[in-house]
Amino acid sequence: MPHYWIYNSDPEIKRSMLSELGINDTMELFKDVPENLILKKPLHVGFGRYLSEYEILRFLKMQREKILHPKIPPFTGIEMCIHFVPAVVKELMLRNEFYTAYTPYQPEINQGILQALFEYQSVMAELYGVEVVNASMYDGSTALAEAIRMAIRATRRRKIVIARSVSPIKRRVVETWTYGIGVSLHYIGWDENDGSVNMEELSGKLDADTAAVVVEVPNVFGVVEHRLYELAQEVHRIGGLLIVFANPLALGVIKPPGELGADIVVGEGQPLGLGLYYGGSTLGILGVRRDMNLIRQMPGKLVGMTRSYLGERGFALVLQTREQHIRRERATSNITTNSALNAIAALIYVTWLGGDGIRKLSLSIAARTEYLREKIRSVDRLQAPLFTDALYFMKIPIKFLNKDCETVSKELRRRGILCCSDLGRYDSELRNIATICVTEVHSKEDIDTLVDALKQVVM
Amino acid sequence: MPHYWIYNSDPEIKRSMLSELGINDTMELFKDVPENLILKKPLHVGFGRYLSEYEILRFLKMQREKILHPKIPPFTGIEMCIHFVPAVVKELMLRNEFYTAYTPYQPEINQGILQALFEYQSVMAELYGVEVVNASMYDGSTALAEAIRMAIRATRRRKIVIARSVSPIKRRVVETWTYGIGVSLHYIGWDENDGSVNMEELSGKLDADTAAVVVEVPNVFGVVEHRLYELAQEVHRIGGLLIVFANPLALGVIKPPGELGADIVVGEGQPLGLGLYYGGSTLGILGVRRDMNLIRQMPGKLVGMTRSYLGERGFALVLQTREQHIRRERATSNITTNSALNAIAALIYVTWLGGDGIRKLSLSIAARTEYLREKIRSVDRLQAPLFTDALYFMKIPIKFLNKDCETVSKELRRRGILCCSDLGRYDSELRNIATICVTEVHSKEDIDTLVDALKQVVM
Amino acid sequence: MEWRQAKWDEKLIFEYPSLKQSHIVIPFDEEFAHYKEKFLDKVMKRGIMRLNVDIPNLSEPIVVRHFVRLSQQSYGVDVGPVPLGSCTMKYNPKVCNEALRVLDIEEVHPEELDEYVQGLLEILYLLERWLAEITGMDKCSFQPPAGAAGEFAGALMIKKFHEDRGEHRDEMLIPDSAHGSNPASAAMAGFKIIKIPTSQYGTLDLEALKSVVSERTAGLMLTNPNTLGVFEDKILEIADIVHSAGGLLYYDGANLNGIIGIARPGDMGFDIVHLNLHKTFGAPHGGGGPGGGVVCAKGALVEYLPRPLIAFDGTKYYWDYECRRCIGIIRAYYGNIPALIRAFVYIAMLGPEGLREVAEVSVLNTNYFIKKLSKHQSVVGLTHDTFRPRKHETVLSASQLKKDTGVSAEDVSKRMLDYGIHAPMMYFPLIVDEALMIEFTECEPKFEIDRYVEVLSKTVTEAYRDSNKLKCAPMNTAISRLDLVRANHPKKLILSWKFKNEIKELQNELKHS
Amino acid sequence: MEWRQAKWDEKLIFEYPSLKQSHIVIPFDEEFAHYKEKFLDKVMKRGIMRLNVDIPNLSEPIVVRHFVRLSQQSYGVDVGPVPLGSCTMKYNPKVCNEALRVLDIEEVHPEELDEYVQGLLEILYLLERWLAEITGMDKCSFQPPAGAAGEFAGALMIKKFHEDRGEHRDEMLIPDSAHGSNPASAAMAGFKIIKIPTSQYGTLDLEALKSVVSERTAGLMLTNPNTLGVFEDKILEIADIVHSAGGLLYYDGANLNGIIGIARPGDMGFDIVHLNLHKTFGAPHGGGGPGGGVVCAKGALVEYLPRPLIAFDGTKYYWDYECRRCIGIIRAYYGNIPALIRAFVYIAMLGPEGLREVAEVSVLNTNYFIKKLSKHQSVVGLTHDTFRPRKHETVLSASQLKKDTGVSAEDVSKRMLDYGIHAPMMYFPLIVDEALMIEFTECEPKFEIDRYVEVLSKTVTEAYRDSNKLKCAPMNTAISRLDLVRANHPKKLILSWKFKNEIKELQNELKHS
Ligand SMILES: Cc1ncc(COP(=O)(O)O)c(C=O)c1O
Ligand SMILES: Cc1ncc(COP(=O)(O)O)c(C=O)c1O
Repeated sequence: MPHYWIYNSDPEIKRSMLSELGINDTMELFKDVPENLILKKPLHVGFGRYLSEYEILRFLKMQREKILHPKIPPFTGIEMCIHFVPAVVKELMLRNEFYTAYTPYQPEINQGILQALFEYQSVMAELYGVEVVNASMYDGSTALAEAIRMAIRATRRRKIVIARSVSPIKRRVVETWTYGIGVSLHYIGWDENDGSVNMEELSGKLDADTAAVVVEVPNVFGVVEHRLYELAQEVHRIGGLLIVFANPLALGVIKPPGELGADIVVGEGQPLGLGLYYGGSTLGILGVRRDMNLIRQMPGKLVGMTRSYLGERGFALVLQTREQHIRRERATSNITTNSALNAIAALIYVTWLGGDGIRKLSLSIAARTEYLREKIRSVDRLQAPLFTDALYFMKIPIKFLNKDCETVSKELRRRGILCCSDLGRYDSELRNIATICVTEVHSKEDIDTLVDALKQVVM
Repeated sequence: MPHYWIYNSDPEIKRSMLSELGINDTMELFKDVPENLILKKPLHVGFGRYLSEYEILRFLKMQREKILHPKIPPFTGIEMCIHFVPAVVKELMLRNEFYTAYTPYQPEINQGILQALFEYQSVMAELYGVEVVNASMYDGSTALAEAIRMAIRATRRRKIVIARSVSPIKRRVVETWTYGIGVSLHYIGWDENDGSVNMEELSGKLDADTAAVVVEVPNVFGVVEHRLYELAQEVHRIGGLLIVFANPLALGVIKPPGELGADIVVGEGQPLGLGLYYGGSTLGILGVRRDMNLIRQMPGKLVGMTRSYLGERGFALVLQTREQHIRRERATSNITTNSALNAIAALIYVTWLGGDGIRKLSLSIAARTEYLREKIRSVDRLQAPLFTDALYFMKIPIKFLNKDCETVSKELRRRGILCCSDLGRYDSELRNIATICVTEVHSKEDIDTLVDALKQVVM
Repeated sequence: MEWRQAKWDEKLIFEYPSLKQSHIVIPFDEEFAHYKEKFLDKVMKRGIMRLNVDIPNLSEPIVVRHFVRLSQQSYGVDVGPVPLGSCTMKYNPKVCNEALRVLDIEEVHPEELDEYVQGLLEILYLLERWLAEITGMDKCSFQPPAGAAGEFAGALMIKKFHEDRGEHRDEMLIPDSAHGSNPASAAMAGFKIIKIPTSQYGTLDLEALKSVVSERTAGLMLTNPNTLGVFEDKILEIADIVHSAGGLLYYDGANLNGIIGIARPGDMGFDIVHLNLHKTFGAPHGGGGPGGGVVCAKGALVEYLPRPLIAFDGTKYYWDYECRRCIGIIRAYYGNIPALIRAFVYIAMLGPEGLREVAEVSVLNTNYFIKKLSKHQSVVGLTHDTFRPRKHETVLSASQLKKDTGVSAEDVSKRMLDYGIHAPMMYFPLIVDEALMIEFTECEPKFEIDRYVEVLSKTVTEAYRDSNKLKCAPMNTAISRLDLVRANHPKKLILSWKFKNEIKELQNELKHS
Repeated sequence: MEWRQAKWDEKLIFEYPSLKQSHIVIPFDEEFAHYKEKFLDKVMKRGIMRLNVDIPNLSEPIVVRHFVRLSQQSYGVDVGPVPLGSCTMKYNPKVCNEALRVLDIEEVHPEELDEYVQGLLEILYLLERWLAEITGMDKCSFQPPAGAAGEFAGALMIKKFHEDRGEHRDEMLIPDSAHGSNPASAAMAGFKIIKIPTSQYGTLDLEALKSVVSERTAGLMLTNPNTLGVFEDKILEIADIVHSAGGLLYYDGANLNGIIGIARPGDMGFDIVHLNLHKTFGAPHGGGGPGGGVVCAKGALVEYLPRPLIAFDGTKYYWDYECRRCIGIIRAYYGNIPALIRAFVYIAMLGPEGLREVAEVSVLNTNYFIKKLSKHQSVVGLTHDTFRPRKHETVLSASQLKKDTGVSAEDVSKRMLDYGIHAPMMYFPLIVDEALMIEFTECEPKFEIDRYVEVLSKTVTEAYRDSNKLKCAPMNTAISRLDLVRANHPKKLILSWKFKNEIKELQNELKHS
């Protein structure tokens, strides 16, 4: 049956095309499909007929009624916290030339996307303090997994040391991505006072087979690892690499990992102008310092600046020999489709903020964290914040002493507040520990409302 | 205080610009403003400080909670009924090059908008059965007022005969627009059986001073005037003009007024892909048959097709000497800003539907009208439909016999149904008469729900 | 490297190969299949059935491409500077688009009962208060769909005001520098237009004014700063002269950007003010419209404002239709709501400090431009008192250039397009020969103004060196210079696809050229 | 008249004049002013305070223009046909954008409790059922962010499946025509890749397959129709051979568009299937991504799917995390939600008939194109069994052309760009010399295919007449042919703005060229 998206589904057009082919029925073009494979009944999908736009939108509005938003912005966030997305980002992402384009394999006709991706690579390199960032990965978690695989290739070693204070969700993704290729993952704990990596334990784990050490900044507890420099020194001494997963918004106020010695930097780009969208899609950031060995081991696409034969400046995908479509089973990764449009969104956001705007935004979030830290102390029956000497950014960790975390978060939710996912859900050692996430969207009143509600609920 | 929309509000930039001017303070540029006129206190506007995007949007979300939509699509509609707006229209209207452009006074750099407006003029000319439609008026009501003023200029006569079955809102607009320039408006009634213009009464009103006769199709009762041809003959006999206000969506199934003898056609473009937006902004359609005298008297902009000096086909504004910026007090109208973007939206919608799609849509609405007509008869205590022999399109008129119309509509609204604005509000002779509007958005179930509710409410 | 606009030899939709049918899907259509015949029978019986609508049937993807391609051949503020004087082509903040989406009023019917749209009415109420405050007026009506309609409403108010007092005043005073819509609007309300000349200082000639005010004077329509960008510094005297004669003062708000937050028309003595939301308050122009107008009034004139007015009774917001002396309604329903919401957001975001910044920077931009330009070249420059600072805009004259080289203001404008920069407004106001009217608004950054100066200066230099280059311009736009004489020729006029013969003739010409 | 792409000599953002400060407004910022110092003290004490982020500070209007200009120099399906083979660049329905807006889930947190997002979960549940039905699988997981990630998940599932049975199977069989991501994914899961040749008929060489299957065979990864656009008509035998040897069958769903609604991978014997929502189901490619992947499985393999899975207990929808044998999670949270919603809307709009129409028309388009092209010229044409109908796509070889004229597939592609038409996919699959891979999808209208034939034929003619023209192409795009050798030269590589010296060197070169 003809449909208005499909011009050639019109019976007359179809007939004229079939007659060009000298056949009567499109199904003759399927005569090589074994008869018994041809579906005899219509598929049981959709609503059994063509829907009009109006009908589907009306259906979705009904569904929307069954999506109940919390009364104030959410405070949860193991992998992602709520952030603001400016209108410019949403509007420009929807430029038809951007969002309906394919990967720019024909650079001459897609300079716009290529320049934007080059700019993306550049602003991220600046933020993370490295020279090279690729043109995007799927999300932070898979970017981390790829970074680890990359470290293994680059060092030809097979041992990975990961801080247990790296978020347990990412740790589980890493486990999947390193499954069955003979890689051993070793975990190290945290300092009970300041929540940062336990340096002693770390030193004990490092050896000549160690490919890389992995830490997160701020870590799952919201603690800013402040000894990256020492850490890098230690790792480099044994010839390993330091992989730092960092929240880009923290990098407005704290030194970038690249500057402190990280060899590979990784991040989740969602805080930079991407909506939550129930978890996806987001943006994996992955970069390295300028080292040809590392660059050659990078997964994903890279855009380079070059010239045309007529002497104009231009941009193109480069070092494609690393990639699956050329190197196949010896490629640095299988990644094909990535997150280019989200990368452009992040670029737009960062450009909108400006370097100084990022600093201001980071500091504003930091200030909220300080406020919450102070405020939360007033809640009894909580160990809050979990580490007294820590430097927190965006999150404050709390531990429930008399109540079950799941119960508390359900009770809060009933009051219209989304907070305090139990970290124990992903790592049983973290049971009854939760983090409270505060960002630029939270007002003082929001934070006070949460704290008051918590008081009542843990009573 | 510097703001991120205003680059030059940056103190350093400002300073450098001021120094170019050899002054210290921008206020020196206002030294010609009498001191006592300079505001001494900040204006009492906004929220007293810069708001962030997030804050204003959060505020608007709060306001949204205080906008309560009916449970099913509204059935009211004196000047406009609810219609569906496809996503293509909304997306393409927001192409930055379109919506942020000015009137295309420089045609070479704005061919896109000009071609689109030429196409708009063409599809509307086709729909209304005339050769010329201008590049848009504000809305249907003001377009009608301008059409009447135009007829007065073209005929140099000062008497206008308007059917009382033209919507009372439009009639009141016409009264304002003809205030105090010595124009006399004469009203004529309707045929009690079929709701169309009372031809006898009309004949009695026509004379050598009659500039124009004005009718609406379908009229305020939803009745399709079916004697336009005879009407045109009568009007033309006395040397007057026939002005027909027509709903463009009716013109998919009924003959266009231009074909039946209308000299000036007018319409409200809102049914063609424009949202309701609480009444505005919409689109005034105004056209004439191909007659240089009429064309020269048209208000508003006209786009013509021409060539460049290098022999390319192109488009430009034409016959600008009619307009205010050239003819000033002798201009055919004062209109400057019009509804170009809404015209483009309507064009996109019509192109999306296709000529055959318009026919199908019109017919689908007509079918609903028939269904409602049949269904409404089952409601007691109503005169419904008001005229038994009428041909209805999109609306069915009903008269409340035992209850007050306002009471009924309030009661319906309480049940989540928006229906039945009292026409008497705008013309006391129409008291307790209302119309029920059904369009492509209403399902059978919706209509049944309304009729059931009506039954209960008028009991 | 040169700028080039996209160029698509894009067909008209009528030139696309049409399908016999449209395959659009209409909601719930089959539910009513049975009733179609019924209707068709009736239409047929009445002999008014339509058989064909001659518009092509395409598919959605084709439609999308057509308009994307057309858009690439257009130019708005989001593409580059559009410093058209008098138009206040400022940046249209994206948050305003988002605001409209968030409010979700696309399906809100204007006949909705007030109590169900309190959230919306509250916004309109606040906006009304803010606009009254900004203008120094008592009350505003949202009825006018644009500025010119506001003028017309104002003219009617003036008319009715005098009539109600039994006075016969049929003359409207309007400066010769005024925008064409002012005399046009006044004429539509039945006034006779008395033109007041502009003095050498670029302001209203006071002596001339005094000499024409009389008991027939209904009012004076003025914009301040005026269309030369000059502030009418004698405004209090002007007001006095008009008021003393029993006339009223109308303020054309199109130029408010030059003084917003710094001075108020109400304080200057104006009785009625219109605002152009699509100029001063950042609503988009949409390639011509829709915009949004507002008309405000002071004192006794409030009664004359078009109805309904937004009101608040202490607990509820509502539309007040009460009309004892009002001029009625000038359009259906309340106003151009989307433009109103945009203006609300615009003002809310900027607040008092921001609005003042708007005026300051827009004026700074103008004067910086004038100074900078005068350093680069001296052929194209100010007329009228060159020592006076300009406000939101300035008007240059290319008349010396024309005398020297034969190159007109139009040629200069067309050549500027070749640099990917939008041309100035040309030939307005009428009192300046070969006028080039330029308004950067507060939004243009210094470096764009510098570039504008550079391009304009380069163009002037080119005019002396190789005037032909300017006569042939533009070359880098989607199309080269259009033959407007042909376009307007009565025998060759093509106003729609229905002008088949004329189109055929044109195509033939093109083939042979 | 020639097409020209827009050309802006657009600066990099770093080249714009930066303000010293950003004047962005941060929500509620002053409320926390007091706490900023506290934080800064602590950071300072730890010696890790950042002082500067070297990214320019601009204003919003400048940012908007920059990206609008960049966009005009890009080309997607909404601009014109992008018949890149293997990419299924179909129209992205606008209603899907609107659907995302209407659902209003931008601020829905993935850690929201199931009971508060029932409306969303129901959509995902329905989608999962539909995708299982379309593929003939039992259950689907939304985890994979794209197709390649689906392959990787599938490879891990195969690995774990065999391991759980104590079998040591370390060889993955993959045709030589396969997409590069297949061997790459299998290798990532630790498999050895065994390449299976393609027969002269364009299908898998069965004898070769038989000769390599063994007790080490973990599985076979296949796409059907394959990358030549040919349907593997011996698929049931293939499945038998692999299954009999104890291996599993993996279906690369990238080419599903050629048979959707007509035949199902599940019925062909496949055990695991991935889908690319951004190909078959109309989600946009976004200039490279994000897309959306789905991985589905049958029978015993369901247990191995990555978790969580969407589930329904008769009253409530919920995420089922239960994982006895599953491979774990392959990314954070549930999936690329926006792509999933788009796919839901896409399927809902089309229903069973529409999906079948998709396959029929996409296949009709391919074969019509092949026929039409062969009538116009015979140099560039099919390799492999030319009598077999192709499905969603076709692969042509320009190797004869290259021999005759020296003009390569790349030159042909570049020249096609000059007509405002997007080039084919080049040099894939690897088994075809000078490959040009073309896929129109169901969305391209006949007249665009005709034009494509015309342009391609014209290009071939030009190659014989004036091959230089093709070597110099493109000329009408925003930029002319890029020097990719320089781009990749290790000493000249420029990967970010931080490659200051290399950029300086390049700029010098440009100045002197
Ligand atoms: C000075 C002046 N007055 C009035 C108007 C008319 O306003 P509108 O276009 O909104 O009708 C304009 C618009 O160009 C103007 O520049
Ligand atoms: C045949 C084939 N398989 C797999 C893939 C990989 O899919 P994705 O790009 O979604 O990772 C592609 C994408 O180009 C493809 O064409």
